[in-house]
Amino acid sequence: MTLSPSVLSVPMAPGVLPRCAEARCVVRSNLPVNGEYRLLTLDAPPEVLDCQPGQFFQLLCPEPEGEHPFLRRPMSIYGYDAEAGQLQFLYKVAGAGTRGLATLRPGGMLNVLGPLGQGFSMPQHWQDLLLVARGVGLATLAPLARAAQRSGRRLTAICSARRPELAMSVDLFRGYGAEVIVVHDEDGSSTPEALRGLIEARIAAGRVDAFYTCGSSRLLRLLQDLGQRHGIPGEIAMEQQMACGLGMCQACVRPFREEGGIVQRRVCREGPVFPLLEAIA
Amino acid sequence: MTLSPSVLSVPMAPGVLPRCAEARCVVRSNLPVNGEYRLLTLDAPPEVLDCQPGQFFQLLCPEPEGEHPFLRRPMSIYGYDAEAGQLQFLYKVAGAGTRGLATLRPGGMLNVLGPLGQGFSMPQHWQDLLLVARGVGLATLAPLARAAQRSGRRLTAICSARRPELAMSVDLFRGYGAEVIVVHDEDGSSTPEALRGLIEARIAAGRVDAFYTCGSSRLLRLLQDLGQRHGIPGEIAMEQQMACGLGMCQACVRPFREEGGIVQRRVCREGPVFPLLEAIA
Amino acid sequence: MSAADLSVRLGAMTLANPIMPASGTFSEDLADVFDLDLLGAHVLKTIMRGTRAGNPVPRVCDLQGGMLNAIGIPSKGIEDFRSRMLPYWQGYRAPLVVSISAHTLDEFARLCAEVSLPGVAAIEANISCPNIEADGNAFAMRPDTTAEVMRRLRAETDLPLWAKLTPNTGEPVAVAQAAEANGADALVTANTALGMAIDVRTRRPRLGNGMGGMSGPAVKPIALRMTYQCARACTIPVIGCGGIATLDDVLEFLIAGASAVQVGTATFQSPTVMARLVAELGDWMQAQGLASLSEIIGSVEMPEGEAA
Amino acid sequence: MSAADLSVRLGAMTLANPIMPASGTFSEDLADVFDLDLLGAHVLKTIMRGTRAGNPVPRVCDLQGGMLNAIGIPSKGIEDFRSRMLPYWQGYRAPLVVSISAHTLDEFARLCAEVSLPGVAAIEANISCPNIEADGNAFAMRPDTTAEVMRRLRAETDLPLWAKLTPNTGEPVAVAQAAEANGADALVTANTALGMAIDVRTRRPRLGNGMGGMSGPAVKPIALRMTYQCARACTIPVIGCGGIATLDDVLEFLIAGASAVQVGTATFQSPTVMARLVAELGDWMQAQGLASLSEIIGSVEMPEGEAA
Ligand SMILES: Cc1cc2nc3c(=O)[nH]c(=O)nc-3n(C[C@H](O)[C@H](O)[C@H](O)COP(=O)(O)OP(=O)(O)OC[C@H]3O[C@@H](n4cnc5c(N)ncnc54)[C@H](O)[C@@H]3O)c2cc1C
Ligand SMILES: Cc1cc2nc3c(=O)[nH]c(=O)nc-3n(C[C@H](O)[C@H](O)[C@H](O)COP(=O)(O)OP(=O)(O)OC[C@H]3O[C@@H](n4cnc5c(N)ncnc54)[C@H](O)[C@@H]3O)c2cc1C
Ligand SMILES: Cc1cc2nc3c(=O)[nH]c(=O)nc-3n(C[C@H](O)[C@H](O)[C@H](O)COP(=O)(O)O)c2cc1C
Ligand SMILES: Cc1cc2nc3c(=O)[nH]c(=O)nc-3n(C[C@H](O)[C@H](O)[C@H](O)COP(=O)(O)O)c2cc1C
Ligand code: FES
Ligand code: FES
Repeated sequence: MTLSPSVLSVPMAPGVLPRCAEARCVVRSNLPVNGEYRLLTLDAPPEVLDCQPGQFFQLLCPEPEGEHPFLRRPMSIYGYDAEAGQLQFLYKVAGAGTRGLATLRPGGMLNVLGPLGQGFSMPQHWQDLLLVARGVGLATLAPLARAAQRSGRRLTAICSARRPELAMSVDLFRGYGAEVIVVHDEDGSSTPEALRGLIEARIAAGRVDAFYTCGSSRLLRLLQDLGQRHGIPGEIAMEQQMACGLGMCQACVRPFREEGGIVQRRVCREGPVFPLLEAIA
Repeated sequence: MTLSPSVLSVPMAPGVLPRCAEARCVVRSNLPVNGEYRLLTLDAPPEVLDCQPGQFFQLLCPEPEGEHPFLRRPMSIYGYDAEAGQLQFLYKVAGAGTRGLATLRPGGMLNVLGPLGQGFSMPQHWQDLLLVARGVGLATLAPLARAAQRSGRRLTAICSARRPELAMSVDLFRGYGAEVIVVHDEDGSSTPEALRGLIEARIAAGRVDAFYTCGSSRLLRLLQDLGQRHGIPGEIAMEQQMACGLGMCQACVRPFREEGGIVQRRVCREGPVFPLLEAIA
Repeated sequence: MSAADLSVRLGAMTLANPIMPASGTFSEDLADVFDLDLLGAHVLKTIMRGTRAGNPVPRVCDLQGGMLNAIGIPSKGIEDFRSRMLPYWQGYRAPLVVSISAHTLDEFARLCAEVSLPGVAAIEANISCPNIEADGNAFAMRPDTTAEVMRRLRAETDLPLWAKLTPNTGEPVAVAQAAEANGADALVTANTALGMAIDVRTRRPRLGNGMGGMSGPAVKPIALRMTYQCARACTIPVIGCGGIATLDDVLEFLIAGASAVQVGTATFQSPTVMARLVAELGDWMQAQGLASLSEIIGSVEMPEGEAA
Repeated sequence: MSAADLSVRLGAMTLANPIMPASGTFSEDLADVFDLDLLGAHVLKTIMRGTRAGNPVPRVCDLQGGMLNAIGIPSKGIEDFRSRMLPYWQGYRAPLVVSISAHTLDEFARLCAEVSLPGVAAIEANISCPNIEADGNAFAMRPDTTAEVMRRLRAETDLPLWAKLTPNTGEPVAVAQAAEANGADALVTANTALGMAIDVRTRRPRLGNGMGGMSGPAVKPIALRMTYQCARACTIPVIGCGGIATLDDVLEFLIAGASAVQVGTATFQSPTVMARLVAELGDWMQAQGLASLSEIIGSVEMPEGEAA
């Protein structure tokens, strides 16, 4: 029995195009990429492949033995290819849901909902991009790097990690034409102070039009400070516990700075990508 | 990764042998035998293979898509072979639990609890045995027929069905040296009246020491009546909704006739095999 | 789409079909996922008079067979409702049900009057939210407080008034009867069950607010029981709510006595589930040769000794 | 077996470990599955004074993440308890807890006196069974009836007296305080939640009795919430019960404030689960380097604004 990817279709109001869809995808491979991460490659129907870097899917994770993930789990799009009909996620096995994902075997099915949220923007005048990634944030920034290369931007990627074993992300960003700088905790090169010097030197050299980052509060604070001092804009992809992923339930709010004061925004709907300076660490 | 069958071991009180055990079995095969039935063959650890015909296991059924069987499901032992380390169940796909069983693939795991309950007795002076089986009752009587053959009894099996398509059970009982009589609803040969004549003729010929049957109320009433008239004993395997399968919860009671009046007995503990005359249809 | 007649009556209202969203699990964000006019009604997230931030995160956590939430009622207030939400929802054919709540009787009554506007088909009084007061307290936990709040609301509006009840009570029938006696036109059974979950590694509650409301399939048997109890004890229609995800779930509530159902958490697992349920219910009606849902509503056969 | 000290105090009693069975899910039939003296205590199926048949079948049905039961209390009466059960259970070292129930105060009091026998370590008053009275009614649904029954029972026995509470109440804290004020030495939180399930093909309830009690993982968040509420509001120890199946579940209840736990439905899925939990808890204590369970009991860190 060969299964093929399909989409759950439902009637739309006249003239309305579905923003996202629920699709049954077929697992092509689900391979460990190092101790903690796995790369999941799916055959996906075209209806869910019109994606933007920074968007995410909500995955209905299978139940690993003895555990019962109930809600869908948000995962950034690591790769998408409408022509090949492929969708990729890079995930870290953390709890029940991702342990369930790890049980998927080639030929198996996975129900995904997406693409969801607002991706990264890349205005024409942002030509020299500085990506600062740590941990699984790499998954979120990878498609951005690919899009940057395609539109001919200059790319620098600072990859931060606990130990200097980042082969995968280094190769990946190099593959997208980025200059890669590896910093790590063991030699102290990943501290905010160390990074500040490094980045300020590049700013001084006129090499930074915009920052892109995700997750880490320490990195966010550093980049906000640098951005403010030097007038450099940027974007950050953020995370929050979710239920619906569509904007309905208000589970996923975070506070943001706006002119009028602090406002709550939904990570799943207004985000997950937000202007760097509006985010609150 | 090859999995091997294993048993969950726990400390016993000194001198007490475990009556049953919870075991992880490996699926050897799970094949359809006709439209409605499937034969499940498991590699099982020796701790659960000291079985008696008529006993049962409680199976922790996997969840089929969109359904959530929670309680274990009782299944008669269809075959057991301590030397080969094998355990077999013949089941009819009825609801969530058995639909879950149907998803098992060779190499997969199934958690079973057993053997449970009291099996058939076969006193020495019961030499000429008449089995009357209908539907999935066949699964319960099959190991009895095998034991009867091994201890040199004479065996007649009346196989009753809706239509005359019982190839499997006919072959099986013949294989155990039984004379097989097929009756079915389409030609009226399976009505109690038709069976009565057939069985009374054999009784008259001195060919029936004991009856064995299961399930059907109509058959039970007929055999009870014949048993009482002719002083022939017998046993019946009964079913009831279960929770624990061990005698603790009192979910599985049925009423039985005793000298003092009607009593409630637990199908899982005092049964599932009961004296024919005490059962209430 | 099937041609079966799925319409149901809820007092003076008639719905095209009995499937509607549960408050707090639905918003205009679903409009570009499926055609919202397929639904029997639109029930909005509860609003309160003033603006409120809602509860701290995490606001949700998942459970075996369900979830906990302590969203609270983040509210942009009555003005936002009037100026932005109401005009948007008036663009649909499906009747609009506005859910309201408040801390005090006076505020509740005032809000009830304020939302009684053209374009609003009914008001759902959320007298059962466990996420507003400490320890999940709510009006609908007791018959006397239920009577009082419903009397006050009834005085403020001529619109159909629904009372949304809570499973967190030992007296669901007395509460339901108090709501009916004091002017409710329909009952919604029920809101979430008060629950809690702790992360054993941090020893902190898994919700930022400590306790929260449990929803999803895990609460279905409780909500179904309440639906049956209330339908049996009251004459106003009952709307079932709690763990409904499949056609069988819908039928189970209708058979128990519900005239319509609300679908909440299931939409989080599959955002198109309500559209599928409408279609499946139609197909089922045709396959069964039933002309009207009234043939199955309340058709449960209880065992002897139980008043059906 | 690990060497960790798992003992816990329940008022005047000390248990070797905090794991015990829940009433109605345990019997001597488990003795040849594992060594029952591994358990912290033995809690028997509720008995009533006279003989009773129990409820019609089906008495159980399964649910997503749990089950419903309406066993009723089939009882062989007090004589059978004295002559057969008590001598059997006296053969164990683990303390014996006898669960009792009755329809009337007088019968309850009389039974309480009658079971106060040598060899009985404590009496659990099942004032919360939803399967005896119509519509699941029980003493523990209200503080006044709880107070009354506990006062009567207290007068009849010098043994430790546990009150088993129900989640089917809107006033769990008031009920718990009423039990404590009237002589309870410990609380058990909680019995089953009143639920219902309907077979949509037959339109009949899936239990012979109509409604029944829900148990298993689906009710865990409700039981945990009650455990926390009662432990916070009372000074007597609380015994957690509801959906406990794993070591994390045990820890969750202890952290919420339970001094011990009861395991029910999980034993149906795996009859040896309690033996495993005792062993796993010991291993966990050693791995954490904890000397006593008192270090984790009640250690939940509630968010600000919540009284912990
Ligand atoms: C927009 C977005 C994109 C993400 N992209 C990726 C990615 O590409 N790769 C990756 O490995 N992880 C990513 N995450 C984090 C990922 O969602 C969580 O690691 C995952 O949900 C954990 O689920 P679990 O059941 O394995 O762990 P558990 O810890 O058991 O999860 C328990 C609950 O907490 C929630 N949760 C846990 N961690 C997070 C988190 N960091 N953010 C939001 N909710 C969380 C889960 O959804 C679940 O409801 C992303 C999160 C968001 C919000
Ligand atoms: C001692 C015993 C031996 C059995 N042996 C066999 C066998 O060898 N082969 C076989 O095909 N079936 C056998 N059955 C019946 C089998 O247990 C049921 O068909 C099965 O439990 C149905 O589960 P389900 O989830 O597929 O169906 P569902 O109808 O969805 O089951 C719902 C609930 O009803 C219970 N139930 C349904 N039918 C029965 C029944 N007849 N007896 C008891 N409980 C039931 C289930 O256990 C479950 O709790 C036996 C039953 C008993 C009690
Ligand atoms: C995230 C979330 C938010 C909710 N918000 C509200 C609300 O604002 N008002 C209300 O009356 N009910 C609210 N509810 C309760 C639902 O309307 C519904 O009563 C409950 O979830 C049970 O139904 P379900 O199991 O189908 O979700 C909320 C439920 C969830 C899960
Ligand atoms: C089949 C069954 C029978 C029960 N009988 C009783 C009983 O006789 N007395 C009682 O106090 N509780 C009884 N209970 C309730 C349990 O003791 C326990 O409180 C409840 O099941 C919740 O725990 P669990 O989820 O671990 O099962 C019974 C529960 C089940 C499932
Ligand atoms: S997850 Fe529901 S609004 Fe964002
Ligand atoms: S199934 Fe529990 S006593 Fe028989």
